[in-house]
Parts: sequence; structure tokens; C-alpha cells
Amino acid sequence: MKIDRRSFLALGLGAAAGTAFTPLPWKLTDDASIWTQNWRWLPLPEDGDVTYETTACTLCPGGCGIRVRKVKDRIVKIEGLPEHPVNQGGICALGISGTQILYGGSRVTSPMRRSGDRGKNEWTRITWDEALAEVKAQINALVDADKADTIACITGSDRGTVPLLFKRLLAVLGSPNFMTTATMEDSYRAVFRKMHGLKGPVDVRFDFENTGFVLSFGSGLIEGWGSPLRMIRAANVWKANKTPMIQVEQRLSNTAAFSGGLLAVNPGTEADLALGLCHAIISGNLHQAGSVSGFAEFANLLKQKYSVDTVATKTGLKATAIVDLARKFANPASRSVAVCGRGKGTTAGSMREFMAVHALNILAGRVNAPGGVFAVPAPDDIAWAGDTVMTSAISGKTRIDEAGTGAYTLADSLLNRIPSGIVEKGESSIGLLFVSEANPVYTLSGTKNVRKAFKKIPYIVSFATCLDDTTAYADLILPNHSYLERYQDVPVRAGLSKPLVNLTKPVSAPVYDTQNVGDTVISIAKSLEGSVAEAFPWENYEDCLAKTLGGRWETLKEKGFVEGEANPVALGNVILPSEMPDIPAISGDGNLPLILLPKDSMRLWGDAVADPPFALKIVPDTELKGTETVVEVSPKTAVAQGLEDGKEAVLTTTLKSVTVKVAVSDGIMDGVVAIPRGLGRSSAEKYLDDKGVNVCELMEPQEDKVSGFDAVIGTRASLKRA
Amino acid sequence: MKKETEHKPGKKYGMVIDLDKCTGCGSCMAACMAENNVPCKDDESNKLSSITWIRVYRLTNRKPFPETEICYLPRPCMHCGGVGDQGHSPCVSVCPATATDYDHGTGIVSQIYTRCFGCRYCMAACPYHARYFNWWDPVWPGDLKKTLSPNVSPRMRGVVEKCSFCFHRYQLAMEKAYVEGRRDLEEGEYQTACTQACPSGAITFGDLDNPDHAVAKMKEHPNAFRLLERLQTNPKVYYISSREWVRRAGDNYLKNEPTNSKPRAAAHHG
Amino acid sequence: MSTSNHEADSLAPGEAPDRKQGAPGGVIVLFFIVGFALSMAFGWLVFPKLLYSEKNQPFDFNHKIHMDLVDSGCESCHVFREDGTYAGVPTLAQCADCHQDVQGESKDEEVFVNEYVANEKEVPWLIYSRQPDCVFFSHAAHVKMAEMECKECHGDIGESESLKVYRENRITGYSQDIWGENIAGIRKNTWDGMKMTDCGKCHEERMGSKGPCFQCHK
Amino acid sequence: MDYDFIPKGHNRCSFGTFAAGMVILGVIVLWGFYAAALCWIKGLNQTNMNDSYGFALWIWADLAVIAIGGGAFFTGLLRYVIGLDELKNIINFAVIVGFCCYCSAMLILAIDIGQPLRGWFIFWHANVHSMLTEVAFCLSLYLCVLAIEYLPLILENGKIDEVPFFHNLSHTMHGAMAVFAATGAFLSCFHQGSLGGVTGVLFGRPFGYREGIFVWPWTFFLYTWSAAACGPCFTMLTCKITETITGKRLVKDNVYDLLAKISGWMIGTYIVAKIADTVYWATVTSPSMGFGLMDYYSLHPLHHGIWILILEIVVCGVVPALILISQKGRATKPLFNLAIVLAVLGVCLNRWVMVMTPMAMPVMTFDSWVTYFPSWQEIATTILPFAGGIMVVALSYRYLPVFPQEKELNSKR
Repeated sequence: MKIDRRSFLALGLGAAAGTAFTPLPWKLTDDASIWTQNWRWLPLPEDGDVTYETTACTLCPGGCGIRVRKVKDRIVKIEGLPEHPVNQGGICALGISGTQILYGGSRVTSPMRRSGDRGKNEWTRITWDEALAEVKAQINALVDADKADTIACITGSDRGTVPLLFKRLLAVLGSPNFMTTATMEDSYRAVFRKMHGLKGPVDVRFDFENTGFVLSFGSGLIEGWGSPLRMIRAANVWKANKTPMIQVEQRLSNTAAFSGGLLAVNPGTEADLALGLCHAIISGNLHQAGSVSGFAEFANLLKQKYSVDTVATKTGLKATAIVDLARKFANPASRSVAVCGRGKGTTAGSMREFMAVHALNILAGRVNAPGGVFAVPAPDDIAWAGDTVMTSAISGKTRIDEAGTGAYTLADSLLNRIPSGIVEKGESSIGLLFVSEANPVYTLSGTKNVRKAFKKIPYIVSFATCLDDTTAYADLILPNHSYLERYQDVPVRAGLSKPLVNLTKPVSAPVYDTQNVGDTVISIAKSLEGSVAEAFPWENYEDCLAKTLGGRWETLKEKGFVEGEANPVALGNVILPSEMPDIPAISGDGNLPLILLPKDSMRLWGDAVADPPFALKIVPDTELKGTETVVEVSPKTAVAQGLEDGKEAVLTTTLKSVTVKVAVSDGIMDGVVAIPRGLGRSSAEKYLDDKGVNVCELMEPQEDKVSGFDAVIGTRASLKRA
Repeated sequence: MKKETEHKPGKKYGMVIDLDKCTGCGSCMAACMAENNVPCKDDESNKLSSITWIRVYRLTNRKPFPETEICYLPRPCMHCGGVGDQGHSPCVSVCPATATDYDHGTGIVSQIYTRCFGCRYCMAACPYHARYFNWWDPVWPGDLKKTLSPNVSPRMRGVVEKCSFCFHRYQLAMEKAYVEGRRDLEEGEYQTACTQACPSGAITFGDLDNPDHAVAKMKEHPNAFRLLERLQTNPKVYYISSREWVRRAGDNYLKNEPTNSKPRAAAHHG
Repeated sequence: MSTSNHEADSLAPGEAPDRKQGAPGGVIVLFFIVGFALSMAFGWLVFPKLLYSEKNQPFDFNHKIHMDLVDSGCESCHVFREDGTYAGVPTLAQCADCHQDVQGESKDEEVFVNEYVANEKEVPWLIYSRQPDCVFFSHAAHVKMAEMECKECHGDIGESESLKVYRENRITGYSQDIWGENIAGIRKNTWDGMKMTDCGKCHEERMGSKGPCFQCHK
Repeated sequence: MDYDFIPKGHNRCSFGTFAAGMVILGVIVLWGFYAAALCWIKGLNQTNMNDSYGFALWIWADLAVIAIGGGAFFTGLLRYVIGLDELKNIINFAVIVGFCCYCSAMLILAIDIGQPLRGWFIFWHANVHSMLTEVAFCLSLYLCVLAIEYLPLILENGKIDEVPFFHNLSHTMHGAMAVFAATGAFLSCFHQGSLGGVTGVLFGRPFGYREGIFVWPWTFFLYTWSAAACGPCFTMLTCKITETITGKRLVKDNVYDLLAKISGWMIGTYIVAKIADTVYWATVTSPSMGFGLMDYYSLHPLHHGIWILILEIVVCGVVPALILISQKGRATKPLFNLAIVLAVLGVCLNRWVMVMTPMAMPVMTFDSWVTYFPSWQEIATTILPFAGGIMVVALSYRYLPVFPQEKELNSKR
């Protein structure tokens, strides 16, 4: 038999033909496509029993109730709690993204000791015992050196058991240096003190649900000012009722857009407008009579410096418009209210502005009046044995920030004064710093100085849940549970019309080796033994909660929140100013042609909590593009500065020069550059890390002469084509 | 064995979005992503490859400051029914592999991601940009995988996806109803994630044909309109705006045409 | 298609000059047939064996014994959750209700109690009818509403005394029961396959159409 | 070296020169396949396509090569069905060029889809209402037809022809060529048309949508007509290029003249239809959807101004038509060359405008127009079939008796 190439060709052809008559090619084709439908590198969501549990959100001060959807033990989604008075089922993008904080890449997964330089985020994992021993040693060293009063603590709020546990720990050690980050509510409190002579803790509340006319001086009422969800609902009530909303601002913010009543004044002249309105009200004899001192002087001041015509020139408005607005505002039937606190109100702002706006409310009789602004006592329902003794023991000591003393009687805490103090002195007045639920390195203006100062603090303990700019400067991290893994009572301020306390619950088992910060503080105290340990008589934090909250504990556990009532504080004599503080609202070099104003975006969170992936994903490309911040300018400004939409430009202030991208928009005043707050974070997770620039790096802080807070609302800048 | 041959008249699920209430907060987008296992890439600032089934657009009246007005407009999939609601929606008719179809029972444009082979013809067909292509494989790094819901299957790269009106919620509601021996749903039993999340209550969802449902009445509002009605796509998402310029921005008009001009009566393709 | 006037064009079919002596036609045909037969054998007999890997269940399970002991058939253990969803394979907790301790003499029960119940570890059952993640299947719609019997899709597994070997498609990861045991995809019983075509066929017969995509896909 | 394989009586360049050329082309092809492999392994994120340009360079290249590959079916139709015998002198070449074009199209499609392994769903789960389904079926069938038409030519290689089986096969196939040509023409009419339909049926995209008759929009017919009109121009163009490169005359002028004349009239009639279509669309169809003509061309005047319409219709339509229709135009070499180049450009431009733009063109008033530039992977994979095509043409020319007139035209020297 002769076999040649052709025979093998035949063999091959036969095989090919035969294969076609077997399932092989067809099954393989099918299976190959099925393979693409089940790529093994794609995660497969595991099925299981679905349950819902309710708790509260703490990612912003808004105080919303949430419910989590769990599949087995995983939290797969966060939704709004329909029966909660604040949000009634609605929820914001940040709240929804909470699962990405719980399971996110920025979580601190165990106690850590710094192993690299400050700010470098290099860590060594240690055990809880080691970590607690280290804190104990640090405290003891200071106590032994008689420097216990250099122990300081920064928290995000001074309400609820956790901040008070910190405060107590400091007090029992003999330190008065408990500090919180200042918000517009602190400025309101300062105003109440200054203009009503009130002492002690007083809160501001707004009766927005009954307001008939809203005049907002740059407050981002729906961007997140106060309690965001409550404000959105209130704004919708206004819209439904055709309640006029006047927004004094330089750009078409979401609030301005929603209100349909934008009143564009020149940047930094908001206070002038308020005073001009006061003048119009007084000269029109529209003001409400009341017990007022200094009225004549105030009227004279207005006449001299803030007459309608002067203000019209300054603000760029028409005099008739001001008079008209004043008339509407002062009409008792309007049930009007004037509001201030820029953007989301996460910064204190200038007292000049707060005082002017408050004077306006006073003249129109809108303080402690339905639909207006109320001064109410801050809740004092958390009382522990020995509080008074401890308070008096430290009351004589001077705080590092000098708050409450000398020139700074209006403020309880002046965190903004710390960095400049340290940098000026060249050494740290703080010996040991605790930081919990605050991110001062990120949120204080003049970041460069803040960093310098934090580098000088000998020892920093962070109780953070997630890595952030401040934690990067810590020596030790004692990681807190996320809000979804822990109990914590959260009294809500946020200008709500009724006092409200929420309770967060451990709706998820701890995902990592973390511990409730309450427990951590108690165990630190216990480890110090003696009088310190005695001041913390609770077994653990839950025991503390149960004993502190008494009857409310069970209600809170069951319902998740407790609403209260608050009667307004008697205002007594109103003191109108005879002179307005002269603080330039815009800092920086007057030779720079433009004014840089931070904008609080609805989808970017500029406070302690950084945007998780979902929230970041919806940030428009007019705020962040690639890794660059996008600034907003008007078409005219763009032409004048030679800028092009979408192109890069260099933004320069007295502090820093950064490359940004430009978005040309119709919705902004000429000569103004708006820059989104909330970007430029380091040490967050990979999604947000090193994207854009932190506004605070560009803004020179401006100490308010009246309150001591940082009053900066904008800064001079130039924007040139890159 | 009971045969399911009885055919009840189909439902027509749809949405009415009150633009006067929309603040532009973006909750609907985030809620949708969390509900439907939509992934996040490291950089999502390129909106041309960023998957957001519902997207909030920013409309302006194009007047100079300070006369400028802005309106935020959330745009889910319109679930177009086509002329006479016969299911001739722009995207369904063009899909070569029958990977998307029109559900006459609910009026929802449904799809099989695992059938799609990624030709993107449906995207070309959709004038609303409601369809998104998975240019990348989805990634949930680390423990973020734990956030995945088993109700919606994650999509692989190379396929097109879009808003489903949270159809899995309909399925789950129906399962519950079946176990309870019902075949019909109450209005509240089936709601989309965006509807639930909206802080303003701007989104209302329900059966457009059911007079008991809120949407049926709302869509008759004099200020109600739909996007690109003149294309005869017959969307199931209605918008309400008290502002004329917004209603006009909902469709294309020649210079002197009044808002609400309808297409000429010519027989439409198909 | 050339139209060139090549000289070969003048030759009649079959007359091509045989310049070299090749193998005779018969041999070629034989080789063709051998090739054909070999590939047929490979495709039909060897390929299915190669395609699937065999996996054993963690331990054996006797459905029949359990069926005799319970009151409401399959649903006694394969339960619907309160929200109408179907829980599928029973959880450890369900089984442990009875099997807290070893009751019988079976080795498998011993394994179960000692390795799983004692350690509170869920049994990693290999599920013959596991559908891919992209499939939404409502047991409520089929069992409760359409009153179909479990057997119609699952066969008589409920009467089995031991678990068969689990065969997994190496490419797709699917259980062999999805495609069916017959490699050619031929079905004798309604439960012989669980591919989309099987669902579709039944739906077309009983519902008049396969239904929209989302009816079965998520 | 490869002397035995070169058709008898033909002069070819040295093997070394040829091999060098092949290596260069081969490198380009490999580069293209590398890019393609990247797309297959990593996915379409390797491209610069996006949700506004889901139809981008590739789809354009796809439609363009199919359009210019239309020379094969139309020349075949003229030669075998109508019976224009002179065209036998260019038909081989037309088939080869067509074959290359269609292979390119299939290759590009295989890269362009997001899930190549599921590509067969288009056949298995076919949606008969989709123009793309029609395209897929007709395109793949026609590619088979082209292969069948190409096969006998390959079999005519002296070496292969020595095998009696192949010799006979070749002979038999020759006889059946008319049937194949007719089938090819029929299939081509359909898929060229359905490619036109791809855009024409998009009633959500006013820029692309056209009314029509029955299920076919006008673009269906315009595409078929334009492919038939401009395809032969591409055949002639490539033929001229081959002549330039080889330095030989391969086809007699009367053949060119005949084909050019037919093309001229085809382009002429096409452009009249296209103008009528454009006018109707601009004045009736489009306004009913709320768009005036200039609405389309004023959004991004630089990128897509009215110039593009004028360029397509007048410069690349009317001008070549007039040149090719006139006896003088055809006889003047530079004019003739200009005309066929313009005609090819015209049909490519038409495909560009009709395929990419409808998807990128914003329809919602608040949507925006973005620009796009292909990534190197897209460019490489688009160049790949061209390089591959040149290789196939070069190989065919070298080893197959492609041009019946070659010997005659070159022996005179």
C-alpha cells in the first residue's frame, strides 16, 4: 500500500468531516460563549436570607434615619428610613455610599503604629493591648511631668456621650483643651452671646417649616446646610407654597437654581447688603419695636456707612431693589427669615456677616418668632457624677486656643488658632493630641501651616475609622468601628426645629479588628487607674449608654431616635452694634485680579468624611476631571484671562499655585472663580486619593476680630492659561 | 396542572419626574448604582464611559448671568413603547441577537446581558444616551464585593446595559404575591430604587394605565411633557416643569415652532 | 474565476497528466473513512469524558428516607422564605434541628454531625440544578402559582437513596444536569435538561411565548 | 527561487525584492494582530471609543471597505449577467480586491464586538427585524461566494493545476461562475442595502433616519447604488496603482474606459438620488422631528460643518460623475485618475457621515457633541487589513494569472 501526503490529507479531511458530525465543535462553541457569561474573575454575589435593620447615619451632621438591607451578614444597601422625622425615607448620595465606607479600602483594619514619616501613611500593625499601653505611657509621662494640661482633644462635635467621654477624660486629667471643629452654628452661638448677652451653651434652631419668606446670604440651603434632607424637604414645601426664596450669591448654586430668586451681589458684600436692608427697614420705619439697646447708635451707623445708596453701589444692586426687598422682608405677614453661614455651613464664617444678618432678623422681629430663627438652650441631658467638680478644677486653666477668655469670650473652642500658635512659637503647646471624628489637617484653612504645626505636636492619637489627612499625621491609630458597627448616641443640631437624638446600632458585626471609640476611651481611663479610672465607673460603653440615657436607652434601641421639645431662651435685652467689625471678607493679595470662592457642591463632601466611590462617581466633570479640580468662571472672565473651556490653567493665590481645569459657565458672576470643596484629599482610598486640590491649601485664614473664628470666605487669585 | 393561558391586559409601568422638585443632588444615581451592582472605576470623570443608568443632566436657559436659570433633569431609560406601544422602541428593533425586547406585560424594555455580544447598535439607536457599554470589566476591590446584591447579576465587559426600572423588585414583589396567592401588586409594592431614595420626592412611579396609581393622573398635568416626543419613541417617563424653557428643552423645535408641536402625521417607519 | 487562456484549459476533465505516481484512490478513500471514524469516536465517546470533571458531594444523602419522615414533601426542607423567595438547599440550622446528634448508623450522618454540625459549618453541597448568576428563577411562580411539581424539572431526586456524582463542565463551570446527560442534547423527560431552550420550550407550550428577557434574566 | 510557481510567460520582480516587501507588510500585519489581540484579551477599553462614539473608526472602515469592495459584485454582474465581455480582463482583479475588502470587514467586525466569542448569537438568536442581522447573514454568505469565485483563480496556479482533482474542480467551477456571480450580486444588493438601513432605520436619530418604502429606508437603495457606482472606481484605482508599482500595463484602456463610463453614469444617477434624498430629508423628514438642516451643521462647524455635505455631494459626487461621463474626461489621464480617487473618497466620506455621526450627534437639546480620536490599537487594526490586502493582491499577482491581457500588453516592448 502506497501512502503519501495525499493519504494524510484524506485522513485529515475525513477527521474534519467526522468532527462536524459530532457534538464537539458545537458544544465547544456553545461552552465558549457560556464561559464568557461566567468569567471567573467576576465576583458572584452570594444569595441568602434578606433582612432589614434600622439605624442612623452619622456621615454628616444631618441626622437621617437609615435602614440597611442585609443578605446573610453582608450589608448590601443603605436606604432612607421612611418613619424617621428628618428624612422620611429619602436619602442622599453620601448616605447611600455608606456601605463603601464600611467595606472600603480606606478603613483602618487594626490598631497601627506609625512607621514612616508623618504624612506618609506608613504603618505597622499592633495589637490592642500594645496600643492601649502606649497611650497609657504617653499620658502618664505628661502627668508625671506635670504637663497633663497639654493634653488636647479634637472631635467633630461636642454632643453625645462619646465627645463627652473625651471631655471627661481630659478634665479628670486636668486639661481644659477639648476642641471641636467650628461650624456656622458656633457663629450663631457667638452672635447670641454678642447681641443678646446670653451665656453658656445656646443652640440655633430654624422654624423653616413655617417660614413664609426665605432670604439666604450664600447659605447652601439644599446643598447640605444644616440637615440636608430636612432642608430639601423644607425647600420643597416652600416651592409648593410659593414661598419666595431669595438667594444672595455670586453663582447659580443648586440652591440658587432651585430658588429661582438669585440676587447676585459683589463678592464679600453680603454683610453690607444685610446692613443696607436694615437701613431701609429703619428708614422706612418698618422695624418691630422691642427691647433694644443701642438702637440709635446702630441707626446712626447705618445712616453714616450703610445707607441704601452706599450699599447699592457696593453690592452692585439697585437701590430700589434693596428697598423693595426690605419692605417685603419686614412685612410681618411674610413670616420671613434671613439665614447665613456659607455653603454647607461647615465653616464658621465672618461675624460681621452673622451680626448683620442677625440684626436684620431682629429688626424684622424674626428672632424667636414662628417661622423665624430661635435661640434655644443646648441639651444638658447627659450628666455624670463629678461633672461639676471636674469643670471647676479646670476652669481656672487657660486653654491653648484661649477660647472663652480675654478677647475670645464668644467662642467655646478655637481650633483655627492652634496651627498659627504652634508655628509662631516654633514649638507645640500641645503635648498629646487625641483626634476623633474630625479631620483638621484637611478642613482648616492654610493647610501648609496646619501641616507644619501638626508635625510639631509630639504625639497624636487618632481614633479614626478611615485613613484621612489628619490620621496620616498620627503616631498611633486606635481604629473606631464604622457607624454601622457600633452603638452611639448622636444628638442632632443642624438647626432642626426640634431637638433630636439618634442612635446608631451595630447592624453589622465588626468587619475588621476595630473597637467602639467609647470603649476605647473607657479602657484608656481604666488603665490609668486611680481617680481617672473612678471617673469612668462603667463596665463598657454600652453600659455607659444604658446608664446615661436611662429611660431613653430602650426607646432609642427600639425606635432609633427620640424627639424632644425645646423652649426658646428668653432673649432679654438686644444689643445692636454701634460699630461693625471691619474684617475683609476676602483674604489675600489685592493685586490679584480675581476672587476665588469655594463652592460647596451637592455631590462633594468637604468635611471630615470623604466621598466614597458612588458619591465620587456622580461628581460632575465640571468639578473634577481626571485628577484635576475644575474651576468655574464666566465666559467674560474666560475671555479676559485668556482661558478656554475644558483646558488647563494655573490658579494662584498668595499661598499656592496649582494646575486646574477650567469650566466656562453662564451661571457665575464675572471676576469670580468658584472652586469645589472636598477634593485634594490624601490618604483616602484609591478612588479619591490625590484628585484635585484642597481649597484650604489656597485660602489664607483670616482670624475674626470679634469671635476668633476663621472668617475667610474667599481669597484673591489669578487664573492663567497653563 | 393549571395552565397560565389567561392573558390579562398588560401593565404600563412608568415614571413622572417633577423637575420643579429636583434639586440635582444625585441621590437617584447613587441609589441606582447601589441597587443594581453598578461598579465604579478609579476614574469616573470621563462621563462618556461612566455607567449611570439614571443620569442627572444640567439644563440651562442659556441666558447670561444673572438671568441664567438651571434645571436638573434625571434621565433613566425611557422604556419607549414606540408608536401605539407596540414595542417598536428604537433600541429593541435593532438588536441583532434579540438580547433586548419589549415586555408587553409591564411595558419595560428588558434585556439579557449574557446574550448581548456588544455591537452597540442599540446605543446608536437610543437618542437618550440611556444605554451604556461596559468598556471595562467591573471591579470591586477588597471587601467592596460584600456590597453586591444577589438580585442583579454583575455585567461583564463588552456588553451594553441600562436602567431596568429595577425589574428585580417587580420580580420579588410578584414572588411575594404568588406565595400569598395574588397575581396583582399594590402601587407601593413595586417601586424603583431612585423613586425611594429621592429626598425631594420628585419621582413618582407606577402603572401609567392604572387610574388608581398616582402617575396616571400626574402625566395628564398641563405642564407634563416627555423627552423627544416628536421622534415618536413614546417614552414612559414624563416630566413636569412649570418653566416653559424647560419644557421646550425637552424636544427639538424649528425656530418659529411653538413648544409642544407634534410630529407631522406621516406614517412612521415600522 | 480566471479566464486566462492557460494551456490546461484545453485538456478534458480527468485527462490531467499524472506526472507523479500517487497513492491509489482506494487508499485515499480508506484514509478518509478512518479519519472520519476516529473523529466520530473521539467526538462522541472521548470528548464528553474530557469535558466534565467529576466531583463528589461532601457526603452522601438519602432523599428517600427523609421524604418518608416529613409531612409536606420537598417543601418540608426546601422552603420558601417569608418574602416569597426560595431558600434552595436547606441550611445547616434546618438540618441540625433533627441532627444535633448522630441518630442512625450511617457513616454519612456521622460525617455530617461531626464535621459540620459540631463546627457550625455550612455543608458545601454541589447543586445539580444550579443556574448561572444571570438567571432569575421564581420557584413561587412555578410551584405556587402554576402548581407544577418539583419532579417536572428536578426529576425523581426526591426518591433517590444516594447522591449521584456531580459532573462539572470544565469550561463553563455548569453542572452537567443543565445541558443534560445526553451529549447531543436529546431529552426524553422534562427534567433531562435545564438549558434556556428547555425553559423556553415549556413556556412556549404553556404560556404562548418565551416571555421577555427580564422574566428569567437578571 | 519561486520560478516554478510564477505563471508561465510572465515577468516578475526578483524573489528578494518581493520577499522584502512581504516582510514589511507582514510586520504591519503582525502589529495589527498584536493590537487586535490586545482588544480581544483586554477588551474594548483598548480603544478610544466611548458611549457617544460606540460606532467609530472601525465601523466606518467596515462600511467603507464593503462599499469600495462593491466593485467585485458589480463588475461580476456586468460581466456574467449583463454579458459585457471586455470586463473579463479586470474581473479577476475585481474579485481579489473584493475578497480582500470583505475579509477585512469580517476581521474588523470580529474585533469590534464586545464579546467576540458570542458573535455567533447573531445567527443563532437572530432578530429578523434588525438590519444588522440582515447584514451579518448576507455578508458572510457573500464572503463565501467571493471565496468560491476566488478559488478557481488560485487553482490556476501552475503547480496546483498539476493535480488533476484541482484541475477538474477549477474547470467545473468556471462553468458555474455565472450562477455564483448572480448569487453574489443578489446578496450584495441586500447587504449593501442593509448597511444603509443600519442608519436609515434609526428613528431616534434624526440625522441618520430616512423614510422609505416597506421596511427599507431610502439609504438602503442609496448604499447599494453608491457601492455599485464607486466600487468599480476602487477596482480601477487599485489596478492603476498595481500598474504603477509593477511598471507594467495590465489592463487595456478600452476596459478602463468601459468600466469608467458605467461608473460615471452610476455615480451620476446616484448623486441625483442622493441630492433628492438630502433635499427631502432636509425639508420634510428632519423638520418634522424638529431639526432644520443647519441645526446639524452648526453645532461643531469645524468638525462637522456644511462643508462636509458639499464635499461629499459636489466635490466627491457631482465632479467625478461629470468627468467620468464625459468622453474627454475619461480620455484625459489626470482627470480620469482624479475622478476615480474622488469617487472612492466620496463613498468613504458618505459612510463616515452616515455611520459615525448619527450616534455622536446630540439629539437631546441639552446633550453635547464631543470629538473623538482613535487609539493606536484602533488605527493598527484598521491598517492591518489594508496591509493584509496588499499582501493578498501582491501574492495573487505574482503567482496567479490575474490579468489575461498582461502578456499581450507587455510582450510588445
